[in-house]
Amino acid sequence: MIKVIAALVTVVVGIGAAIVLYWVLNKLAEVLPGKWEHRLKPYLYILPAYAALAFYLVYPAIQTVVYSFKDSASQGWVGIENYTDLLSSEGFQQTLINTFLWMLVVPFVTVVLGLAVAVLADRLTPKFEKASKTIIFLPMAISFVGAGTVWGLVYDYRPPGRDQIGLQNAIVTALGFDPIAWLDKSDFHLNSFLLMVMLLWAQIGFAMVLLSAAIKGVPVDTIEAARIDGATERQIFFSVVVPQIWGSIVTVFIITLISVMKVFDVVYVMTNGRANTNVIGNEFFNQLFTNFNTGAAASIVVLLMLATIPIMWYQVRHFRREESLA
Amino acid sequence: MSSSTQTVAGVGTATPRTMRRKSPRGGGLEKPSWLARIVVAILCFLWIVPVIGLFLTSFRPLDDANTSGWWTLFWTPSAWGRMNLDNYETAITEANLGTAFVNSLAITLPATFIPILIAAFAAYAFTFMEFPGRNVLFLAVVSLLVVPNYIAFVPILKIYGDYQLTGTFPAVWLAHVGFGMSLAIYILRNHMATLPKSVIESAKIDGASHFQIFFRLVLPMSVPALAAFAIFQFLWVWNDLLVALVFIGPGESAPITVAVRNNLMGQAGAGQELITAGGFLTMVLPIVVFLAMQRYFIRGLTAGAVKG
Amino acid sequence: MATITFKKAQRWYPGADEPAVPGIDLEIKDGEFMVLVGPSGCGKSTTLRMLAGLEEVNEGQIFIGDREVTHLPPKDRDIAMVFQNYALYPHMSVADNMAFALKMAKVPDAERKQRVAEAAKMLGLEEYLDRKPKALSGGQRQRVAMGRAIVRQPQAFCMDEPLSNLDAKMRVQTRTDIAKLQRDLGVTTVYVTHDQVEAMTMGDRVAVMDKGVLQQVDTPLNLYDRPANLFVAGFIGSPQMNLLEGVASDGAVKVGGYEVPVDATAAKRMSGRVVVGVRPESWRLTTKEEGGLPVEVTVIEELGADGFVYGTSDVEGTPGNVIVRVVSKRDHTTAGDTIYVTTEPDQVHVFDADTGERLSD
Amino acid sequence: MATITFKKAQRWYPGADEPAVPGIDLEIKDGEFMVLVGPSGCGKSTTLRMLAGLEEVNEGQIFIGDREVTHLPPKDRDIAMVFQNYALYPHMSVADNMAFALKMAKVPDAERKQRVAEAAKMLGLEEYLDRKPKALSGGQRQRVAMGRAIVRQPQAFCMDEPLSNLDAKMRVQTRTDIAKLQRDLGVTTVYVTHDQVEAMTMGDRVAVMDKGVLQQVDTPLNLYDRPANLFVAGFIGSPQMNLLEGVASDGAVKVGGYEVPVDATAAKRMSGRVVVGVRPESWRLTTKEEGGLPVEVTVIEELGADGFVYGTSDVEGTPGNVIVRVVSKRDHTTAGDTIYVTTEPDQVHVFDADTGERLSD
Amino acid sequence: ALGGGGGDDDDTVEILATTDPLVFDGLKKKIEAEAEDQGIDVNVQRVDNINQLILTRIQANDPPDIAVIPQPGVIQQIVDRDKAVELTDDIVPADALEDMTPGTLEAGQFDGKQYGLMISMNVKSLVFYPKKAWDKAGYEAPETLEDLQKLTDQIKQDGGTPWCFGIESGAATGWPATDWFEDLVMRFGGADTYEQWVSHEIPFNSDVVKESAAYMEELLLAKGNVPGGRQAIANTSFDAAEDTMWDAKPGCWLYKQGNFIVSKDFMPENIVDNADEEIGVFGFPPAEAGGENPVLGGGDLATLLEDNDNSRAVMEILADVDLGTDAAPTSSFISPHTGFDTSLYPSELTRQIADVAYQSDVVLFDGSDLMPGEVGAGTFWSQMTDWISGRQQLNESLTKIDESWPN
Ligand SMILES: Nc1ncnc2c1ncn2[C@@H]1O[C@H](COP(=O)(O)OP(=O)(O)OP(=O)(O)O)[C@@H](O)[C@H]1O
Ligand SMILES: Nc1ncnc2c1ncn2[C@@H]1O[C@H](COP(=O)(O)OP(=O)(O)OP(=O)(O)O)[C@@H](O)[C@H]1O
Ligand SMILES: [Mg+2]
Ligand SMILES: [Mg+2]
Repeated sequence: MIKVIAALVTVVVGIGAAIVLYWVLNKLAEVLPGKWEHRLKPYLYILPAYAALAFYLVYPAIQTVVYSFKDSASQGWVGIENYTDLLSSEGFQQTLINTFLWMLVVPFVTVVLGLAVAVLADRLTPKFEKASKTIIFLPMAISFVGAGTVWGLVYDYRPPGRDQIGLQNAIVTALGFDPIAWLDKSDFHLNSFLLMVMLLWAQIGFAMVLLSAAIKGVPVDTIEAARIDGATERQIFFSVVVPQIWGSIVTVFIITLISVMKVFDVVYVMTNGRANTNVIGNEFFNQLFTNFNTGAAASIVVLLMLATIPIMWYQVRHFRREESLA
Repeated sequence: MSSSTQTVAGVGTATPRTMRRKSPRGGGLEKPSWLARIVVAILCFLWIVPVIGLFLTSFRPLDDANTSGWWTLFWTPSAWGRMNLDNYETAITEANLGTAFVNSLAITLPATFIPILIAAFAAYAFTFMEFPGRNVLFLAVVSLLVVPNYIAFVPILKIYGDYQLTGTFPAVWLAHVGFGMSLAIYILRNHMATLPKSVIESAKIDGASHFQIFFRLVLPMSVPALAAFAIFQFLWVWNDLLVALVFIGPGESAPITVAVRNNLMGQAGAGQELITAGGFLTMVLPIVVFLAMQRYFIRGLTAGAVKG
Repeated sequence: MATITFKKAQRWYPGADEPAVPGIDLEIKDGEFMVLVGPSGCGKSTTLRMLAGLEEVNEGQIFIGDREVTHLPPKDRDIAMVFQNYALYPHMSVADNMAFALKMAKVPDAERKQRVAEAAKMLGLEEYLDRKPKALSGGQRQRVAMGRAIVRQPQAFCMDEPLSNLDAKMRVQTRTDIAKLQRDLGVTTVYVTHDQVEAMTMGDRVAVMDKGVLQQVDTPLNLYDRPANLFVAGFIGSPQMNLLEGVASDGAVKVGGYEVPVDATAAKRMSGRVVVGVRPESWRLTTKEEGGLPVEVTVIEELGADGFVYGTSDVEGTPGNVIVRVVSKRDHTTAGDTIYVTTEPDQVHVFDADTGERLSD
Repeated sequence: MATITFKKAQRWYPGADEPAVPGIDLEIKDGEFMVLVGPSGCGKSTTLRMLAGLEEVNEGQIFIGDREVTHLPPKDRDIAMVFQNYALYPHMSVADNMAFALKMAKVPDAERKQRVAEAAKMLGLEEYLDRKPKALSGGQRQRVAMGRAIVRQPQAFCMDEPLSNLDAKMRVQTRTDIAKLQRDLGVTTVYVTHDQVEAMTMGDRVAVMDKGVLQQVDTPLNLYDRPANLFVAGFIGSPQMNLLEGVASDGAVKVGGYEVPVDATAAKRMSGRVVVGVRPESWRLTTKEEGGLPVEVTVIEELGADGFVYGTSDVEGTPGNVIVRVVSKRDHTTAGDTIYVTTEPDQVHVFDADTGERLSD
Repeated sequence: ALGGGGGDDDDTVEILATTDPLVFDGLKKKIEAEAEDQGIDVNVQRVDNINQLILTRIQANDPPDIAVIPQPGVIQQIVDRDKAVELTDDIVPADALEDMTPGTLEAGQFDGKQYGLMISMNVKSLVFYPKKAWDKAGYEAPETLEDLQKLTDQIKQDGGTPWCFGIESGAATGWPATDWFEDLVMRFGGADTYEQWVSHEIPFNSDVVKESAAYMEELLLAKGNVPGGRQAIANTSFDAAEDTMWDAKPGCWLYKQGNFIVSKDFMPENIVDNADEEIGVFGFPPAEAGGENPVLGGGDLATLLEDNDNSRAVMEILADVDLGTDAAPTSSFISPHTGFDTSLYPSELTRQIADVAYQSDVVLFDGSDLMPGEVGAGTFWSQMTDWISGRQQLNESLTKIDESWPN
């Protein structure tokens, strides 16, 4: 009980402190002379955010860049050896290709399915909308260990003749075929796709929630206007709704893209990269926590950061376009 | 709509009552086609089957789970008799889930709320304030999305060590503030950009300071995005293992994830059956949160604000 | 191209205490230009939206031609609408906004371009075709909303105050253009406006609504000359008709000491408390000697072409505001003066004070 | 409580080809009611928004009182504004919308309630105080927008077409109320309107804009009686002034065969191509015999109180549209007739056809 | 302070361990009791994934006082970073270590210095069989590898499937195969060769490794030797592999696995409850009868990370022969001390298993745990999996492992 109260008190104090912080910052800005107040205020507003980012991500990221030029225990300098080692290793090249495959498939499917659920459920009666969204959301609530168990029960393989406890093989054997070792089937990257299915299963809820919020924000007026203009529901969706939530679609796409670039838990839990399913995130994790090769891990992160440059470039353009309407 | 109603015209006998139909027209989108319903139904089915599997398995003794698929339960009533709550009992007692639950809450609530507040302020500045370096700073946020947070563990832990923070709740809160910040800013700023600008202008005219505009206008109008992000951050913190393990460690302050992992899972993946039960127990709260947040996804929050 | 019929169509907004439109009965002839007027919030937009299929009809029916459309989705009704709040597509350029409906109708490219160009020309939007609505002035946005409707050739036009944000010159111009377009296309039109001039000049008939209920549907002149009840009398005409309470006895009405001349019909039918109405322009100035209603002048409004004298007539406990229109070229009077006015029997409208019904001819 | 001064204030929207307002110079006296009129898109809203601090001033300065506010944030300018697009707070009830500014100013609870109640009463919004903007009609929304401004006692009011969506009766009423409020509070006011009547009746002075440039700033009557140039002449007055091209020679102007009577000043100053302007109500009907401008009647518009005859005057290659106001009680003419009209020298405005400048007195 | 972790400069001795939960509970009880007697506060915590945690905390200068780590490779990393305290005589008295099973001390030595001290032992060179069916069929435990081959053939002739084998284990898939390799390499090459191989003085691509592979191929991968055949191995989870062994007609007869497998987590409940009647076990036979008889083992090694009086005292508790007295009766605990009171073991089966180790020439630590992470928890696992599932030729796999060895 005391513990509960203690926890409660810390929670209240913590949250309170955050609010007070802004109050103080705001007051601080307000005592400044007019001109300075307005010049400084934006910076004060973003200050805590950037302090947190600088401390928790930027500083470590810079350190990481440094480490990427050092040896596995971050002691001696090794130049660009970490990079050349990585990039010249066949395994890593495969890993890159796999990751690329993930980047190609997952964000796209996530957006499409998430949008489909968001928009289709939106048209059901509120009761069904709620129910269906909750179902789609369910997997998000499951931790990755749990998800591993869940999908274990789907992809599990037992030798022929034994009772299958994996759903897919149960179906396959019920149809009279031999059970298939799903996660071993690297032809056409089948196993990679199966892992992607898992990630999609776990992640569509995320896209759905964000897109759903966006769809609800589309001015009803414009939808009505389109109806009057004789557009079918499909046309309304593609010509009126989608363009207006484009920002959110891009947001979801980029977030998914980036999270796929560093995806690791799905792969780690299910295959740990065997049978040609390795991805960069998993490789990074293993380099850091299994091989204790800080240098290699750091250079992977640096490569990842470099890979976001095109994404940033797109964002810049997106902003420009957004602003040109203003 | 049907051909029979078309001919009613001059007859006038059709009572309006019989024709009365409730449809969400005007407000929402058009009534769902059957296609829409079927697609949703199929997706829901596919999505929930694995969960049902997990759910049923969590009541089964390990040996049963290892020898027959959970779906066989539907046609082998005998197996029902063997289902029990043992896994749950064990999970709850062994993992000390009661305390862990409280710990998880104490970690998750501030770790959800604080980053939202901080990010919302930053997003506000990015959306509604002009200042040099705005775009550059924002893009930095985007690029930080890709940085895996593990790289921060060592340096942060070093600093925490110096300030005796390790093992305290604020240590994890702050870590989550840092790690969740870029996503939060990104989502919130992209949402705030869609708010009607002239409403903000109107508040400026009414003499509201940025602080007041933020709390009284922008936050209430951003409720869907805030709810969306709150759900994610909540989930991410709730299900997080590594950050909690590193910054709090096992022990009396450990959250559920750490407790479940360390107290239930044996070597080489033993304890799977407890994981199913533990997994279900930990799912309950996120689902409740989701259901509670769902009502904030409202249509037309900004309807009626402006014309044009 | 089609008649429009409302049969006891009712709209009750969810959560509201009473229906916005309790049940409207209205027939609009094929090709007719029907103007809907009424005080703000009386249910004009709601009526239009029911017709367009944007509001659920809770009871009753709506027909377009012979077809019942009560529960038909908007796109199957073939109606073009100008929204009171414009409802422009924010992500499309002006040209695309206007072309959208045509695209939906699969109108060929060339024709589409041409029709958009024509509409843009008519509305003076040619320069702005590539802009997004965000970068337009209020009036320009309204014109785009207008343009979106007029590029089409629908079964019916619904226009909800399409000209309210335009300047007088533009408005006169557009008004004429719309009227011409409507006549050329012969499209049945329902047009909401607050502008008396628009109502009077554009409508084949005008429907006056109050609190969701139709008060009178008639030609503009009839509405002006023979308002069916007190509400219409007070609503139509600007500045509004002078309405003075009086007591009728023996075929004569007395407002204070002033005996109002009334026509024969009224004289027969009235009794007890009545309200007499006289339009500002129907007053004739007299002198104290000649007799008439004494009006103490409070404000004089000069509009260039003509002016209005506002005053109070403080007669036996029924102090009423009186407005008198005076032909301009000024200086007849100044505030504080007392002037005397009178009128002719055929210019006097008599209403029952309780029911509000018209008693005079 | 404060004068307002624009000193070459310029606004150039980013990405636009030319400035929306190239540089406006305007002084508004303390407590003055200044009406801003001009065609749609001429820069009225932009000017207001510069004053309120919502648009950056790219060049020049703006003063309120003695204080330069050019780069001051809106909240420090103490201005109340009615937005053309309302800009209501969508998540607040009507009452909260109106009370917001007062809350920000920390007005005590009781006073706040009272002021909101007063404003609501004035605007007929009492029933709707608890509603969200979403559930209001267009006119009601506009009234809320209005209410939000008038609960305050700011240094200046900026009102951007605050009454455009109200019905005539409500508009007259509100117009009077605003005028009274403004006089009572003595608050300097800048008021944009498209309504000629509003412009004429409310403004102490009226500023006419075109393409971002001030054309004339004067009292309403002066504007009507002595428009400074062709643009103002054509813009002020509805229906607009008849403008006919003519040729001046020897102190006389000929429009076709009709010799227009002009005043002495004009007679002296004019030469070459000129435009003469005559307001519709300044025509006097004559007969063919008496002489005058022949007008072939095309349309007759009856407005109840009076009517307008539209026609063309087909004189020697300069066919001009002519509008004649006729005192109503109709049937003078029908379409197709030819009528003859003439006027007096002091009713004739003469402008230089090239520069548009006024030549007559 | 809210925290349970951290806090290296207070008096509490923090111990992080990753042993099996039941073993952990027993050890913890004992440690806490002993420490209390000495007036020392201890905080003993189990973490499932100690590798990630321990190095992070060490690098951040925030280590626990003592870490109990199952992988010498991790200790090596700590030693490399100079963060481990050598367990000199004055910390752990030599006489406490006299009865350690041969080889277990060496497992904790790096560069000739003692850094890790084994406190709990696993025995891996074990082959389990279904006792009842086995007795009925009249099979006998083999004495040599050759015998084992013969037994295999015998079972096959009798219509059975000889071997239970599955190497799927989620992120760690492949490790059961590496245990096989290690056992075979130490048998074909002897303890010295084994150690050279583990430290990569002898490459994977060498004869002794190939010989082991060849034996494995014949014994296990031949047609009909495992249920489902070669293809099935990589996808059968190691703990599901023996499920059918207990059937009335065993689905497979022989299961080589470490002692930890005797647990309700892995074997059917009724089998474990009647272990002595149901489960038979024999030590994985030596190459020649009476020849060198090493045993593959593993264990949890206590490492001292913070040197202070209290932590030294606790180290001493950990070194004591009686450390396991609470753990042994209730878990699969096996003490590395040969002097441990074997009557405390819960079953005959456990005593048998312990004896396999106690009577061996030497216990050799699991090689994959000694190799660098890239190999031991990386390519060794994955390449073996690729080879066994037939996706890759043996030579190619071996070469790849060699290539992955960090410089
Ligand atoms: N954000 C913008 N970006 C670019 N141009 C703009 C923007 N806003 C307005 N304009 C242009 O600037 C000019 C002046 O606009 P403003 O809104 O001031 O007109 P206005 O006089 O208020 O017209 P109205 O009576 O139609 O409201 C218009 O031509 C308009 O198209
Ligand atoms: N969504 C809604 N929910 C509840 N009440 C509404 C809603 N929309 C409109 N109303 C109410 O219904 C009544 C009729 O509204 P409507 O929009 O039809 O008025 P209107 O005649 O168009 O008025 P205006 O001239 O002001 O636009 C109003 O009193 C309004 O407050
Ligand atoms: Mg309306
Ligand atoms: Mg404007």
